[in-house]
Amino acid sequence: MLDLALDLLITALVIGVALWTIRTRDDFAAIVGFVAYGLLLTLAWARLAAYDVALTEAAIGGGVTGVILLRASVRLKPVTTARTPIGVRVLVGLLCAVISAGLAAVVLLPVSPPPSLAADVRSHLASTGLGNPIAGVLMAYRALDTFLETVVVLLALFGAWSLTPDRAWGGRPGAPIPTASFGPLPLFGRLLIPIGVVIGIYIVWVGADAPGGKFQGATILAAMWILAMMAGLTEAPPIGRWRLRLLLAAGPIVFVAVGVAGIPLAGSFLAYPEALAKPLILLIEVALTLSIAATLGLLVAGPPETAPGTEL
Amino acid sequence: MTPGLMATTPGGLLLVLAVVVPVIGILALWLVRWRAIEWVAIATLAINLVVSLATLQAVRASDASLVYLVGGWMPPLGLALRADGIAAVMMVMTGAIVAVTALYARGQFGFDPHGPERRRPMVFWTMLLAITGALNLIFVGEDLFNLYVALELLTFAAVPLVSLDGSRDTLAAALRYLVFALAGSVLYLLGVAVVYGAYGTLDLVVLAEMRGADGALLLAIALMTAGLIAKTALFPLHLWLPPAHAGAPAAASAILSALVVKGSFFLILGLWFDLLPPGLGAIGANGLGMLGAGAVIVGSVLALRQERLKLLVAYSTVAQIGYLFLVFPLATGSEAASPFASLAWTGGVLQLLAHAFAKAAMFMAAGLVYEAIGHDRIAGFKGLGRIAPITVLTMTLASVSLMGLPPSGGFSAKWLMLSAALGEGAWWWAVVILAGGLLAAGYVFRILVPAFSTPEAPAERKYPVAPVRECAALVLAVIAILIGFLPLAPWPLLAIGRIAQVSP
Amino acid sequence: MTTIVTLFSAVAICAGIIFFLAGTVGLLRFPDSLTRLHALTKADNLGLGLIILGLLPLSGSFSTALKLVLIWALVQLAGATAAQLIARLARPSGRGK
Amino acid sequence: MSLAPIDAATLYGLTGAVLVGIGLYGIVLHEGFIRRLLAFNLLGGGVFLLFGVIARRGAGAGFSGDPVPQALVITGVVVAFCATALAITLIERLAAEDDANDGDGSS
Repeated sequence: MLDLALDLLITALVIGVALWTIRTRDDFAAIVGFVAYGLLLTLAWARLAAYDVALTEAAIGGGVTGVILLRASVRLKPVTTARTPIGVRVLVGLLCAVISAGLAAVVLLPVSPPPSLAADVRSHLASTGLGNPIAGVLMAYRALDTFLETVVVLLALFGAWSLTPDRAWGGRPGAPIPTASFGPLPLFGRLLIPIGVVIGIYIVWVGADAPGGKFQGATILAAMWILAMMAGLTEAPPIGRWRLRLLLAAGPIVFVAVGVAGIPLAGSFLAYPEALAKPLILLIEVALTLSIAATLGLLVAGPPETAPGTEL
Repeated sequence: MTPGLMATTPGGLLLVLAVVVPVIGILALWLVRWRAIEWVAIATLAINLVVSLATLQAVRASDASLVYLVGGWMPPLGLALRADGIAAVMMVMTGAIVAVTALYARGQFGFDPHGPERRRPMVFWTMLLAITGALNLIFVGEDLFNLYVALELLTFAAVPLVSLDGSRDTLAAALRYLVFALAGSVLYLLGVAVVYGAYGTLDLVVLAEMRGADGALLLAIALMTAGLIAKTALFPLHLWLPPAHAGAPAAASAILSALVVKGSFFLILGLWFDLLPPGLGAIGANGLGMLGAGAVIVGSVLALRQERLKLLVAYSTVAQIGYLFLVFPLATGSEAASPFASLAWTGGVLQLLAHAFAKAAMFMAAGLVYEAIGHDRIAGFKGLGRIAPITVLTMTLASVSLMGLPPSGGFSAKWLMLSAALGEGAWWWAVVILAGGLLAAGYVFRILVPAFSTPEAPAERKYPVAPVRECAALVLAVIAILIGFLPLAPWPLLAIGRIAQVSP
Repeated sequence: MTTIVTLFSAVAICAGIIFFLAGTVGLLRFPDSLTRLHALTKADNLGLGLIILGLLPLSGSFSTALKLVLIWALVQLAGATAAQLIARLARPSGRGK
Repeated sequence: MSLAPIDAATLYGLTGAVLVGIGLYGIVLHEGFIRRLLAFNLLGGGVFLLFGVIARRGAGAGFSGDPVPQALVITGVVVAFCATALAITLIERLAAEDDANDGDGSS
């Protein structure tokens, strides 16, 4: 009963914050609302016993997304827009309500027994050498999804870079939120970054057997890098640098190399020979962690703004 | 589960190559020396073309789908790739158009192998390879979530092409396109969630065997279709397309208009003909057909009113996409043994193919016109035939196909659809097809008449154009015509291995 | 013994919650940024500190307890830094948000 | 097929359904791109929550939830972040361009 009350409270807060985010006239307020929404969703995921997802939501859905939204709020002038006519709003509202009602019906009238692949996942998990079933899904059964996802992440970065002004191509991105590089931030960075890096690596490492994993860990590493850039402890590298590009591509390269090696060694693309499954998966995860951390950090930093060679 | 459907077939590895080769190309592009990037891209696309041709050959030879179980895991736990007849045809179409586009785009975007690295060539070649890989995955993917990843890959690759110029208008067009595409993706993903909740699998073959007439499946297909329609730019969700496609550089416009919008359309085909239980789709199919008819009329009328060639060609895409959606009412309403054996099915696929080649040729020609005379205002086209004869020939051939005059792919497609409509007694679709053809004639003659006229003062060519680029566009236009020489009957290749056919 | 421990935890956690409540009321009612910051940092410091103190006996293992203390320390560090930054931004303009 | 029990999963499922409606409303009606983007992310949160509920109901074989939909959500969250980052970069660039041209006023 107490549990249900807690769930009711969380859901009410989530919906309330969502409504507020949509309704407020102030863009900055909406961004703050959205960050709160991400944190509340993290609680929801924990209540649904999906701890891996809760970590992801906290790190990416609320965390890095929040930072990048704040970057936008710093760089953009606030705009207040006129409201659409009431008739249109009612019409759209009704349409959305119909879709919500349809989904609610699907939620309230579930198939029984509920379909699940949990048993399938369990029965094959041993052959992957992993203890965390989600890592098993991501790295073995649906490894192709994960491989392509890393390509998506990389492509998003190239897409963001494609918006570089022509004269700045090859240059360095600026600090994500430049005004913050004063006062106690550098000290905070020096204290936090070593701890954060340890935590990030830890989360990747335990991901094979317990909640955690490369995306969550890489996000924490990326966050530490972003902090270092904001605090002025380091500069973003020039995007033309070859070593940087190798770092970005290393994850997908290792992934595809192991995948192709699986064709002769284990009979299929992205299959692992059983004896080597765990070390190979760890190898991929390490490479992916580095690449994803670098990619996410650079996505938050944004495209370069100054021409190569003009920075100090 | 039918065991025969669920095992890697000989040649299945080709499907992996179709997805992985472009990805490797992208990674290589960012690591090789700047002066080699064009060669890396062109070599990748050449390999890709060979892979797609080999796939088509393997499907024809075995008269069955190619299947590959990735990692050896059987669906529903694992992911499978599958190429049936139509997928193989789509792969070859993509491979061919992308490869020819690469020849057209070589040396463009200020590429100077001896100068410093530049933004536009890097972005163009990266995104071209990414679009190739994403489309291949869309054609061969069998898992609804895997296809979602492919759709996102396609979006992330297409948006930077729209804003390649970096001008304010193209940025605004890219942003609007991104918003539509993202809204479409999230609706699609919502449908995926509903499917998993009801069936516990996302694999199309497994789903086709389990499907029943339940509300969850209908809701899911409705949501996914709505999302995909936004990405395909079907009327009335077409508003993003003309500025986006017209603002991109010609080589990019060709890819966006000829291929990228077809990816999401291909998925709608799969959902409706493989997943929707037969008999349930009649109302929805007619609804899609009506939207298609609206697109044909509205798109053509707007194309008639454009002053600039590229915008005209972009609005023509809106109209030509409309024809594709006439397949839904016509193929579901047919008396043939299966929708895949119907005249309308073949007609629809031919329309897709013919439009892809003709439209790519048309956009490339538009780019060449711009380079020849320094603008693309239709009013200033007088005497164009004198200074750019090959380009005007290209535009003429492509126009023949777009209008649907014989002999051309466009004619065959429209003829088959017309026959299907009349055979089913659905004369109203026939009226739409004919009206669309007349309107198309109207807008292409607006271009061709001045181009063939003799000006008072002899026009002059402003910039020279490499003949290989003119020929690239011409080749695509010729292929659009050649498609018209396929027999005017259901094409057996397009029925090979359809999921709904093999799993009753 | 266990009753006393439980009682201690309950009291500490409740006290923590009261500090959070007070901090939130302060955030909503205080007139400008600096006083609001004051309210918030108090809640962070003492509220979270008391809650973690209350949780320590319930944590069951040394490593979990260590993690809890680490969380508290990190929040302290982050809170103090953020408060400093906000205060510096708030002072020259002299007005609350 | 019978009515679902009123438990945590159902509650969060209904929340997901409501969030989808709210997000969709925002995407369609907001004019500012940042706000549309926020609405897109709200909607995404709702969709992911629905996956989470499906996972929770599919608990079995010693797992607290079906791992497959959970893995899908992790992939989905990362992809949604990438989309957001790309869109924000585009919005900022467009705004910078408008500033440079002294703003002709359109969105």
